[in-house]
Amino acid sequence: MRYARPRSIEDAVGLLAAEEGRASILAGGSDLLVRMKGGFIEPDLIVDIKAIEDLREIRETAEGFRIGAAVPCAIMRETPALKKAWPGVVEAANLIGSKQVQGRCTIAGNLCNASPAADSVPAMVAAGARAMIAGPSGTRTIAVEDLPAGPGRTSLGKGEIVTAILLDKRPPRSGDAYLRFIPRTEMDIAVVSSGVNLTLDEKGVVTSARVALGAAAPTVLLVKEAAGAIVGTRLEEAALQALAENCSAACRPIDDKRGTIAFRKKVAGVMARRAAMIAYDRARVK
Amino acid sequence: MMSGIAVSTTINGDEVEFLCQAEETLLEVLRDRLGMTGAKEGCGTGDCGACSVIVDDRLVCSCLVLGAEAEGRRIDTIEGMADGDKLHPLQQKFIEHAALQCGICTPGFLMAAKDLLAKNPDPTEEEIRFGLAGNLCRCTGYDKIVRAVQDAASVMKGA
Amino acid sequence: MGFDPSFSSRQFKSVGTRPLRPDGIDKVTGRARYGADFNMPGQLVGRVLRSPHAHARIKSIDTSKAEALKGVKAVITAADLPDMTAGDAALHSILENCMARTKAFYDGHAVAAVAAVDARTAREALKLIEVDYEVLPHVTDVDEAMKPDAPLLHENVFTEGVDPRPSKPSNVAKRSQYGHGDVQAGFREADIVIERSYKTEQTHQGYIEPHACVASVNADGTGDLWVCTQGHFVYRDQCARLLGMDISKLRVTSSEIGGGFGGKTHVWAEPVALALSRKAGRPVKLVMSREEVFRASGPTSATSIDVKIGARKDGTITAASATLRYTCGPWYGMWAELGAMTAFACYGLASVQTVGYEVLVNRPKTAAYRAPSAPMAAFAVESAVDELAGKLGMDPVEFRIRNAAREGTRSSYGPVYGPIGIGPTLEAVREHPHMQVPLGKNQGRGMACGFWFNFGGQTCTDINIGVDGTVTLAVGTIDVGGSRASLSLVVAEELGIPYSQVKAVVADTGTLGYNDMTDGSRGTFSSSMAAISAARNAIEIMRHRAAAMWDIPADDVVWEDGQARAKGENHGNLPALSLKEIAAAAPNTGGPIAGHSELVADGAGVSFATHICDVEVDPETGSTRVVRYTVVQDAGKAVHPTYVEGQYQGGAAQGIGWALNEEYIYGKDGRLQNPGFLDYRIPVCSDLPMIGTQILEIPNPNHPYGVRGVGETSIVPPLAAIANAVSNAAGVRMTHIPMSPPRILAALEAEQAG
Amino acid sequence: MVAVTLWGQLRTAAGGDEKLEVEAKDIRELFRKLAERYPGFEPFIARGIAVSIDGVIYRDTWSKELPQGSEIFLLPRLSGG
Repeated sequence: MRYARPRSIEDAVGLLAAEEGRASILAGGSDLLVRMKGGFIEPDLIVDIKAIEDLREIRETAEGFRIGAAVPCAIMRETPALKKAWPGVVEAANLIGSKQVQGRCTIAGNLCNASPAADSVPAMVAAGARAMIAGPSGTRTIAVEDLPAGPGRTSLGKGEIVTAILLDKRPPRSGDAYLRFIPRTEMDIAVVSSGVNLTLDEKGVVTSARVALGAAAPTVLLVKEAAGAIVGTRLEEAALQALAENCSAACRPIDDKRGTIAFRKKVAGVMARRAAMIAYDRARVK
Repeated sequence: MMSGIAVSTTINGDEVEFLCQAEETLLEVLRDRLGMTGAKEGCGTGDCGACSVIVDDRLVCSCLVLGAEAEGRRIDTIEGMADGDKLHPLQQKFIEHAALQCGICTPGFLMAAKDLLAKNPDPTEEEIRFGLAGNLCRCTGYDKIVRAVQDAASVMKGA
Repeated sequence: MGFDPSFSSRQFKSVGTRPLRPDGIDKVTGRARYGADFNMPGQLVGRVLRSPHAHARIKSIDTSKAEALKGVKAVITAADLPDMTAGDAALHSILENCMARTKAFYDGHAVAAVAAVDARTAREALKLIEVDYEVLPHVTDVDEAMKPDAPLLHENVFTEGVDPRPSKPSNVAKRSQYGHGDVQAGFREADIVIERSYKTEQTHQGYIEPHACVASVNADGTGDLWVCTQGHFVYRDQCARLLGMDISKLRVTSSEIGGGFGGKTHVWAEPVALALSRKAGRPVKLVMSREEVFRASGPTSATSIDVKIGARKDGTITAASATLRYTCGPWYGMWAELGAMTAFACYGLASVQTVGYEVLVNRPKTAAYRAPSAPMAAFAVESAVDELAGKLGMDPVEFRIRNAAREGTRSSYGPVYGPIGIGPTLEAVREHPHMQVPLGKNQGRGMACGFWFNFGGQTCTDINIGVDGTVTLAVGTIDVGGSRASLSLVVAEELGIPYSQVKAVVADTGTLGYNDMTDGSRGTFSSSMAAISAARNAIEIMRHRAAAMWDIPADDVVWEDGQARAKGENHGNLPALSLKEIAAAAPNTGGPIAGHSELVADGAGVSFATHICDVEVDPETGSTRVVRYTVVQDAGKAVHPTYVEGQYQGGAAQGIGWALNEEYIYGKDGRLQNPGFLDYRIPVCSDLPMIGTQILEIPNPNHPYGVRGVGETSIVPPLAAIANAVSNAAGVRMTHIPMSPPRILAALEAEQAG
Repeated sequence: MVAVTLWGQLRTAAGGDEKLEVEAKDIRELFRKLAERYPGFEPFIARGIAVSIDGVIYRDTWSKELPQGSEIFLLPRLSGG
């Protein structure tokens, strides 16, 4: 196995495209090294992208935030403006792994690992985040929900790298939140999770909403009916009940060592309800 | 052909150079190449924290870092925590409060507690518990570990 | 010289204080060396090839490609470990567990091993070993394995303890029975009878240090083994017998141990490392990965238990019975029998009957886990007792006090009790402030009792007094929780010198006499008894040395407060001689001064505890949070109270993990699905509250200072204490451990629908 | 003379007897006399029998005396964790 640490995106793309064997990208490494240790993959080339300055920055522009693919989640928590604008995305990023993992893992890595139970992805999908991709045939930008193609598989072509996650500026009185269910209080993979992002009018009525579910299907689910259930309401009990029922109905979970189908269906609704209420409170404050 | 990667880095303030394979982790380099067996392998997958070290002021699991990534970094391990023969307040309080029994998790806990107090000198019990949740201990039930960190925090604040 | 172990009350100077442990600084600076921290020149890396099947016949193993790989120095299979167990069934099961002989009995069972120049070569070599398996049907569930049509693990196992002897082989290795009186009559007398079935899933000790050793065998049949173990003398004897070595030629050094809890009480891969070293002619370092520890070391039993208890309206239990089915893994062990003996041990019962079944399954070989078998039996019994108290409208503590065993009670496992501590722990709980703390929304309080036998065993210690008067204590029991400090306190007390002048070390098998395994909570109990005996022998020698220095008869010399004093009217003017002075004169008065002790510490006395637990259950998700926890346990005499508290808290925390989240999850294919700390969820720091402890000190009449074992009992009550708390918090009676959120949520929904 | 009670499995090896009278001053003599009276005891003695004397369990010490009038109860030899 060989290790390379390119200093530019072009070099990184070049290395990946030229490699006949299996190449893997290393940012935080908290997924890659675990899969290597378990013998699931044995890459021939590892491309460490942490020396590429452009990927290590969080930039706020008029259009919104650009989070470099090599920015550790711990840095996201230490960026007040980002935390203020997108508390849901940041709290989701900060739930990935332990504090030791937080110092290295990235939301781009979390996205590209394509685990149905990835913590940051439901919040990013709810936020309408987009992924910037560089590759041999130039750059392109897609919605984050289009990147995972199934458990452990992505829609990235050969030689393509996610270079940044984009969070567009959004109207005032907006708020987002992310909740997950885990049996312990830390260190677990989400049994089921939900990200909610919504905007209110001045009277506190929801004008737009996105509701996403994690660990409830092969990839993160964007549940339009659930969002529909709360648009036009102030999250009265009936609206919350409809939100929960829609989420439970939409998810197609599996029985596995972490949870049962019945449990995930029920608790998906509970997580979505609770996340919606937190997002609503955050939107009213602004 | 030589497939080893030459790495030069700083460990506990000392310049160190080593050769390692691409797939070798920093933990394997510390223990098997540099003879620094203070960091322990409890799981090899980032789930137990027994291998915790501090890289450029960031607490990390050294089993989830490649040796090659250490190039040009500043690494602090348990072997460098004391100041000569003067124990760090956390080391002293861990002994005084019996915050360890078998002690296999203690190096990792001390690194995590040191990092915690560096960023939050006056943590609440809950902040200590969540700050140390990445380190597993099977002997103590954590009670005396939390008390030792609280005591060390007050001593260090006072100092 | 006869050593009298009986208790005599005294004012303690050192025992009962809280000094700092001698191994503390090494452990907080990273200098302490555990199993994997030791290296030898020219050592090879050992790796084990393990069966991917739950049950398979091994038709052939082709190691030729592996042996041909550059850098591979030895490849072994069972052929390299010929059967030298000479009919000792227990040792044969250990041998067969170290390396499969004809069949692989569980997912992870070792089938071959390699020693190579580095880890990468060893990994490659394992892939080149070709094993021809004939996959067989498997069974992992305890109840399924007992059915007549269940896949059979052994053709030659006929249920023992059944009369007449069965004619057909089965997976039930043994039936055991305990109890007295007439339970059927007792149930007829009862106004209320509770009958419930309970299940507990398999759990692991969860020690953070994986098994690790460095083995070095020479051509002349001598060998060295550096290993993390709970008993290096037992490891030496087992390894020597399995490899056909002379016991005296194999020296085993116990490294610092990174936790054991019963899981490091017999050899797992050590004989494999020794065999590899012998074949390669070089030292071999063999370290298990975490995945291997879960798949192939010794978790405790999975169980299925039926309990029936009857009581009169006045709260008196008239009869109690239990049937206990425990998995043993592929080989027989006394697991259900221990459950049958401990199930009702807290209570005085007119009629009681317990029946245990040892059930063989395709799971790793069951090993002891802290008070082995008792926590599961206590979960079933204490849950039923709690439910019965509720139906009788009685307070659960009062109901237990009324039925608790006391001196003169016939125990459920046979003998009549002497003075015991169950009553005092229950009274202490009744008065405990924890019981008055108000509970919040969705919160509930539960309590439960726990019993455990404690054990002694063969113990040997040496005391050597340096010429400067400082003392070295060499012990053969291993030190996990600070016993070197506790034992130094005992020697300081008996010799009458400060703790700071005693240094305790754990000696290797070459420098100290045989010591039994450190299990059964015997560490401090046994080694303190032997240390007192050794100290008294040293005092006897120093009395004679003082007599020689004064040139007076030894009978006129007494030992008080660390000094020799001449008594009698004509010696009155002689100034006392301190230990330091006597030691300094040792070269002239007969040579080095030492005190030895070789004894069997017996009469450990049983141990009791009562726990209180408050939980909060989220009704929408079934998630349980432990809000408050208190342990009340009798220690006889707490030699070092801080370390006794540590045992109480550690046992409770393991019990909490077991009660709420920990379980072995097997797929339909018989493979372990969660062999790692991500999905085998032990409690993390943020899961637990502070754990309150109250130490009762009811002296053990069979120990000079009244000391009892404390290490195991604390894991017995938590499963039931939490189950009872969950029942009071959420109104559902959970009968399946762990009470994971999916199980609690399903119970809540069944309750609402029902 | 001491009264000795046998645990379940040992009773079958003693042809169903549960309580026996045995003339024995210590555990060694007790085992010798029992083996003479019941050959079926041999494997149990080999695998290990623990002796409870007034509720306190002795697992190994053959020289332990059996005080007159105390309750002697035989149990399988147990081990802990």
